Amino acid sequence: MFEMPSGAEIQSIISILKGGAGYFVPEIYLSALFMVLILLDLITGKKNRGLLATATIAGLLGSVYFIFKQQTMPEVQFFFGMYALDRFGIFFKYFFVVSGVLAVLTTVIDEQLKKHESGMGEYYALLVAMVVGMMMMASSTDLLMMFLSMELVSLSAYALTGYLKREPRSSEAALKYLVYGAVSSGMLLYGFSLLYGMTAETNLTRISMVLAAHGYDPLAMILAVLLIMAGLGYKMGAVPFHFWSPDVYEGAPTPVTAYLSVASKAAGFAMLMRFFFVAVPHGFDMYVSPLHIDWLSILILVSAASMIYGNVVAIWQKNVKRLLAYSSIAHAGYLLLGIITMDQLGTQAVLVYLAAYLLMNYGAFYVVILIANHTGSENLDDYKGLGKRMPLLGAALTVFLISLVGLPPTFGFIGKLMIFSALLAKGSLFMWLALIGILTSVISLYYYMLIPLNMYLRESNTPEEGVIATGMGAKIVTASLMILTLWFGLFFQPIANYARYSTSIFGAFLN
Amino acid sequence: MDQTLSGFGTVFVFLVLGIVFVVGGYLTARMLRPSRPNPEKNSTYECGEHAVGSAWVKFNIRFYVVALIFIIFDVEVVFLYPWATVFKQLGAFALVEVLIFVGILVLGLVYAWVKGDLDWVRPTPNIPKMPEMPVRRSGKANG
Amino acid sequence: MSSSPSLNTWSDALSGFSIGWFPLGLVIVAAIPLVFIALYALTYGVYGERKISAFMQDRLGPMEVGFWGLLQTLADILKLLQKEDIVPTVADKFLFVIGPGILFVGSFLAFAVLPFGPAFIGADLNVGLFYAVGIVAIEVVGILAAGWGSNNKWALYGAVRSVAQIVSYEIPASIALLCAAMLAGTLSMQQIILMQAGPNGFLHWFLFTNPIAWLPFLIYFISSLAETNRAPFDIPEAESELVAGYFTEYSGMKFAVIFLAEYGSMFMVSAIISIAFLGGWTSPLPNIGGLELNTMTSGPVWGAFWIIMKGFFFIFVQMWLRWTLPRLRVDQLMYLCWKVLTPFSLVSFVLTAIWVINH
Amino acid sequence: MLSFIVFLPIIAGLVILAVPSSQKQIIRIVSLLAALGQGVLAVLIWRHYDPTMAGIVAAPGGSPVGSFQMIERIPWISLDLGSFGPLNIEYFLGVDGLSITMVLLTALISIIGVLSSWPIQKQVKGYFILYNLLSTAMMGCFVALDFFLFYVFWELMLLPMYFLIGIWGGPNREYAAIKFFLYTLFGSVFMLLVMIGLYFSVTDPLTGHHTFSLVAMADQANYIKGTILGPDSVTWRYVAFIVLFVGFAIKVPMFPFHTWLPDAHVEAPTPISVILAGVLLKLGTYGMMRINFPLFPEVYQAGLYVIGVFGAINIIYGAFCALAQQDLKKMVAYSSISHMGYVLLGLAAANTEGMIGALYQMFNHGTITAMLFLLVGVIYDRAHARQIDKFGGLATYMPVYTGFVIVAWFASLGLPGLSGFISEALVFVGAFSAPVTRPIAMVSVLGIVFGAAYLLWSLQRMFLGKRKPDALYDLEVDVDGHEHIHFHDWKGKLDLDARELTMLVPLVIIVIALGIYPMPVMGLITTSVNKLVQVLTPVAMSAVH
Amino acid sequence: MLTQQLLSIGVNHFLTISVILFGLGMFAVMTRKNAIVILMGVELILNAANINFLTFSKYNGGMEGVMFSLFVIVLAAAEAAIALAIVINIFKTFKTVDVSSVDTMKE
Repeated sequence: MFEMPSGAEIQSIISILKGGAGYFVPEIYLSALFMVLILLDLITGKKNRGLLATATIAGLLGSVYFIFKQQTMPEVQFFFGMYALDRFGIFFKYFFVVSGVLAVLTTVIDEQLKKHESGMGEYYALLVAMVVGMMMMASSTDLLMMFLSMELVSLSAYALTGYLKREPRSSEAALKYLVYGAVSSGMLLYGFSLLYGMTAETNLTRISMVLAAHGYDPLAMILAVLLIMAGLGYKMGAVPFHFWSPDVYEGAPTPVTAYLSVASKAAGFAMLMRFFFVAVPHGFDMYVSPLHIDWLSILILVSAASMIYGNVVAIWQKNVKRLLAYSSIAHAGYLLLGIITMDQLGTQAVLVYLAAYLLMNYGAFYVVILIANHTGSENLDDYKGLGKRMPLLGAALTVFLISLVGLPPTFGFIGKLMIFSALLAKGSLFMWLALIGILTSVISLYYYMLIPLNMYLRESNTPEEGVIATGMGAKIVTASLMILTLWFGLFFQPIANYARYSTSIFGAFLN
Repeated sequence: MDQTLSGFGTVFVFLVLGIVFVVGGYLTARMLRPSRPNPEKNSTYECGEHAVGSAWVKFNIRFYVVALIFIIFDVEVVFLYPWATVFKQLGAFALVEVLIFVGILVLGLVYAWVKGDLDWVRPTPNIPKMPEMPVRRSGKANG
Repeated sequence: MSSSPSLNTWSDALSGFSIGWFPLGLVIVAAIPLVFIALYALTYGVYGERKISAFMQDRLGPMEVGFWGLLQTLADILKLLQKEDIVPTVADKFLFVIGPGILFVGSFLAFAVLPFGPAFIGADLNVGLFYAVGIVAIEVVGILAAGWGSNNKWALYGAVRSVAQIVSYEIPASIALLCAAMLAGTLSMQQIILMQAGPNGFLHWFLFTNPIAWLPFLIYFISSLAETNRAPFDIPEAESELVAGYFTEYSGMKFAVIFLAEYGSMFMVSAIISIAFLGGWTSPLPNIGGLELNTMTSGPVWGAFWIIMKGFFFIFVQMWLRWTLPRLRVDQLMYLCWKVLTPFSLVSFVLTAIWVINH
Repeated sequence: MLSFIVFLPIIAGLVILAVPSSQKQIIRIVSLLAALGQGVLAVLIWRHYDPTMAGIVAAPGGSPVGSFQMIERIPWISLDLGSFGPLNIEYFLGVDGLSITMVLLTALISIIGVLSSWPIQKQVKGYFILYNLLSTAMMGCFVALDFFLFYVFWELMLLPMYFLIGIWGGPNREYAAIKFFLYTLFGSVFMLLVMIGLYFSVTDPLTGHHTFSLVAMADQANYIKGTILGPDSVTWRYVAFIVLFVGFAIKVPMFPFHTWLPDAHVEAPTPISVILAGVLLKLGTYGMMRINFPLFPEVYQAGLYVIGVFGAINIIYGAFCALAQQDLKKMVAYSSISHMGYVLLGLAAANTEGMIGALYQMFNHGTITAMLFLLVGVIYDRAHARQIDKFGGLATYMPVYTGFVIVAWFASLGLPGLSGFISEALVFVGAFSAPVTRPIAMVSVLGIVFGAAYLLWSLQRMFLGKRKPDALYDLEVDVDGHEHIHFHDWKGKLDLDARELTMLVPLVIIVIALGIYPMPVMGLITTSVNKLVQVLTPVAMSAVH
Repeated sequence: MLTQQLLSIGVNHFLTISVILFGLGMFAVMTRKNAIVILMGVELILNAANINFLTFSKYNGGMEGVMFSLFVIVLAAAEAAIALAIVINIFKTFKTVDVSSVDTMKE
């Protein structure tokens, strides 16, 4: 069907690949780490948890060096334009490495995983695989690469979700995650195929060039975008693609829940931004002609629905993990607000918000795990009277929750501030969206505060008293997360500036 | 392009002919053979006894594990075939690439090996209960 | 495609022949292997197996019908045609009926790429080897359909065992064939054979041109035994425990179809192994100085002779092994596949790759 | 200096964090020292304050910080926002006439609050950390001149307050705390949107960049046409004003948004009630005067009548409700609503008298209500109940206490010679002299009558006459024939003890002194209020445009 | 002859098949309760996309579509492997693969 490429062509292909490999070092390094971890697990046998965790953290931190070196490299698209090395990607690389490290830290303290009978080698390896996959999601500039990286993340995530094989909830979560994930990735793929059919290109930049040059069929376009949105929305956990998230977040091992809710979501957003900003034509013409529906209106609807649904349904939750799951749907809504603005300020706001979400959500889950270690459950009722018994953890959890609400002086507030600034900078166009955001924030306060309410304001059902001991390491991690959340709430300049620097690659594509 | 398509056109003819042969055989046999069914004759064969329970028994979980490992390996091997035809032109770089690729595969195999997923009989109590079937004497060759 | 002009002349000429829209030539091209299967299965397959096994056990085998029982198989065919076709009441009728069909069609489709000599091949696909490996796997579906459709414990167990065995051994088998493909640098059957053709006869065969090929050759041969459920890998139809495996419930013509398919596959794998490692239709005889044995024994008809003979040789070995080796247990079977053959096939793959790069 | 007064409590909080929780006395003393330090600093600020400088807004062409005093202005955050210029947030503190009184009041109430917290035994460490955090936030709100900073302090108040009510409160504290939290947050989140909107609408005339500076925002000349809250965006300016007003009104609390207050007060422990009534409510009206009105003067002018009506409703409705209360503390809480109504009325008058009256009333209400709650706390400590009906004849047995009660009650109802009188009188003078509020003022006078009614009635029921048959204390007659009363669980001194006197005496002195000679406070605020009124009048606005 | 007939099949034919496959897949996904059947529906969807890719690749030129479909096949296999593992585990725990009855966590 196709001609075999000639020797010269092959040589040029190989030289391109060789050239690109130099820009791909962090990913290669982490893939090697993945294999090293598996080998390490196989070699060391059963009693290797500490070693594995240490190796994972050390390995992940080692990758920072390579990412750092990339900062001075020229920004290029390599591997035939499939992959990009740019600031945007580097920002997310740092982000995912940090989230990976935090995931290991949360894993180490989790009692549920400690009791897990089989080894943890796969666990850490899959964790690293997810980091690689998410890095690639953030840096892919080609439909194929996007799909592959997304599947890498998804497949690892399925396995991680069902990691507690003996735990019915974990298996159930994995099944649900899998079923919804498979369907949505199928839809995403079908959308990609339509887009490919319209443009005969898979590179994002070239797709946009073709679309700009030749125009497109609006019906096919809207169909493709809808299908792609389904896939991305699933990763982001936005309404109406959220069905999986409460069950999965509740059932999965808590460190995995935290990881999914932060990192996987962020990867979805990174991909969404790259895809929609670069590939698909956009603009504000829908306000010129109301009949012209484009992806922006879809995003607006999704965002509003996510904020409302996530926050409202969270009110009735009795399980803290589930509560955080619903709240994470809401946060996806807030994040989408920043994308809707379609400008650099909005994008910057999204990155800042993600960074904030990383700290505060991880912090919250960290404390939830520590509490679950003691009480053996994540039910709100079991939080009664804990505030007195774990003073540091209680205070830290309160700070994280306040940050999730978006109250000063926390990092979460800065995230919301930037998002709303971006919205209002557009004038009164998105005022109603901002209003929804603000009103749902008030709702979120109610359910978030249920946790401190139970911890501090209610008396424990059990007669136990006295301070519950937590390990020194756990205390240090909690305290540093708390301090960082507060610190960046007051001095967010470096992160916000870095976020701005990272978003500048979209300059030409945004209006 | 034409040639390939005509090649597969021939394959299509093979397919049709194969089906025709089978169907023809069936039809011929139907014309020739007697048909005197009775309930005893039409019952499921179980060594001359009345069949106990249904054939829907649980299989050894190993079968599924084998299926899983097979899927992975098989698809990866598929990738090697196109490579095999051109790798002489591609040279050492492609060889190294493929060695990495195969290395990952081998790692997977080693992993499954060490974790005991290649052992048909595992020490863990994973042997399924088969209430419909009489207990096997030979516990090892389970399947 | 760069097939040399002398190749496939007969089959190309035939396939160009059609009456109106009806591609009669193509049908003839397809019919030839069909007839071949039928004939070979009847003669060499059934009769041969019985005779060979009889001789190995120092007895005579069928002797009554015809000279030395030569007409015995014909009588069997007539018997099968007339036999009542029993479909168990509890069976899934559709699967039960279609199972043998899939089996046979899968086996038969593989013959489409089998070169019966330099001038005749059904379809000289550029992915022929790959196609053959792939299409044979369709049998798995047929086996599963037959076993499942019978709704019989023996049948279902036989089917599941058989499927597990076939898919497992497909890994080392395909990696082993990969080595041949690497040596040849092509997947086209005819091209692979051409790479092994030459005046020195068997010295050009892959098995003898390099020091590694014996390893994939052995691996593929062992795997092919398992893929066709031949002894010592015949636990799917181990008569002492599973009656007859997945075809326990079959009788009459359906049984005959299954048998045809089985013998078809047996020949197919034997042919593939001879194509991949033993030069296919090329003559084994070398030109020794002025005595041009090779040139004399080459040509379309000689080609057909050689490839069929090579095939028959391996079938003979298969039958021989049946009476030589005891049956493997399931765990031994899997052990052999995953812990011996697969690692060694990977080793041979790497060695072959290195060898090819250096030559 | 302002930074010190703001952050002194938080430093104390950090010190307390390091003290083991068993050392309760040390914790208390550290807090007291911080509060006293605040007091000293407040006095220093007061002494350094030049009452002739107005503040409120920067003079056109003048210094960008206006005539504010004790300015501390450091760039805090500077972000590049591309086409929107840099995002500049400043750490910008300063005082003028509006805030100096509030700073003094806050410092005073903080000291009293610490003293009144002395008996608290439950989780002392946590309590004082939160208390100090609250103290910082309150003080910060009053001196912040950057909207962003103000907002941070404003929200920072919520959490400590929530826990202080929720953990150390009465039986129904959970409900009260949540209600307080939700109400106030509901008010303040919209402030965030307005704040952002204002940011994009205002530029600093000096740098040309957008700014959060309240001083720059107060000058209508700095608004850009075509922005979301620019001078031509009438609708959004109205919306923004209303949203801000509601946000502050919830804190005041103004009539339809007041329902959190009685709950919060009833459940809160005494010191928190004191802080809540003494300082937090003032933040609402202070916010209106500092932010809401100067930033949207034309909307303010258009809404005077509405504000006045709400003020009147507050006065009368609060008084009515107070009249109906059985619970002494609830009565005092409703009296607060009523008294804050006077502030609103004064603000609605939009003239110097009314404004001065309002500001003065804020200060006076702070001191008087603090006293009221302290006194309620005293009786609650002894009897563990506050039902007005359950007492009677207390004057006989607790004469000193009754004396203080009488002073406080009379100050609250505005008896001449006590500070409440002067501020209420000024408010009414202002309201009567403004044509818009005149009819409202006429109605509002009724509030004074009702106020007298509930205060005097409660006085009579609790303190005069004889012990009720179902009273909460036992009557004992000793050998000499003297009658003594005895509360069931109370081991301490029956009448006021030294600590309580330490808290009450200064307040009484202030109340009486300011009732006779109001100039120390009046003098501080007059210049600023004049300037404020000038900024708010239509003439000034037209001059600007 | 036959080849010409085969060649007269145009892009629309392929797309129609792909749409039908996609529809069948979605139908299976939405109406079926059995996890395995749902996953088979997903395979249909993936294959529908594959047909699209190959069709577009053939008619628009370029190799991207072919490459894409190759990788999709691999991923489908990987996904199937993981899916099977999870479903087996589900069956061990819940004794069913009915998605709607595997629902221990409430809203």
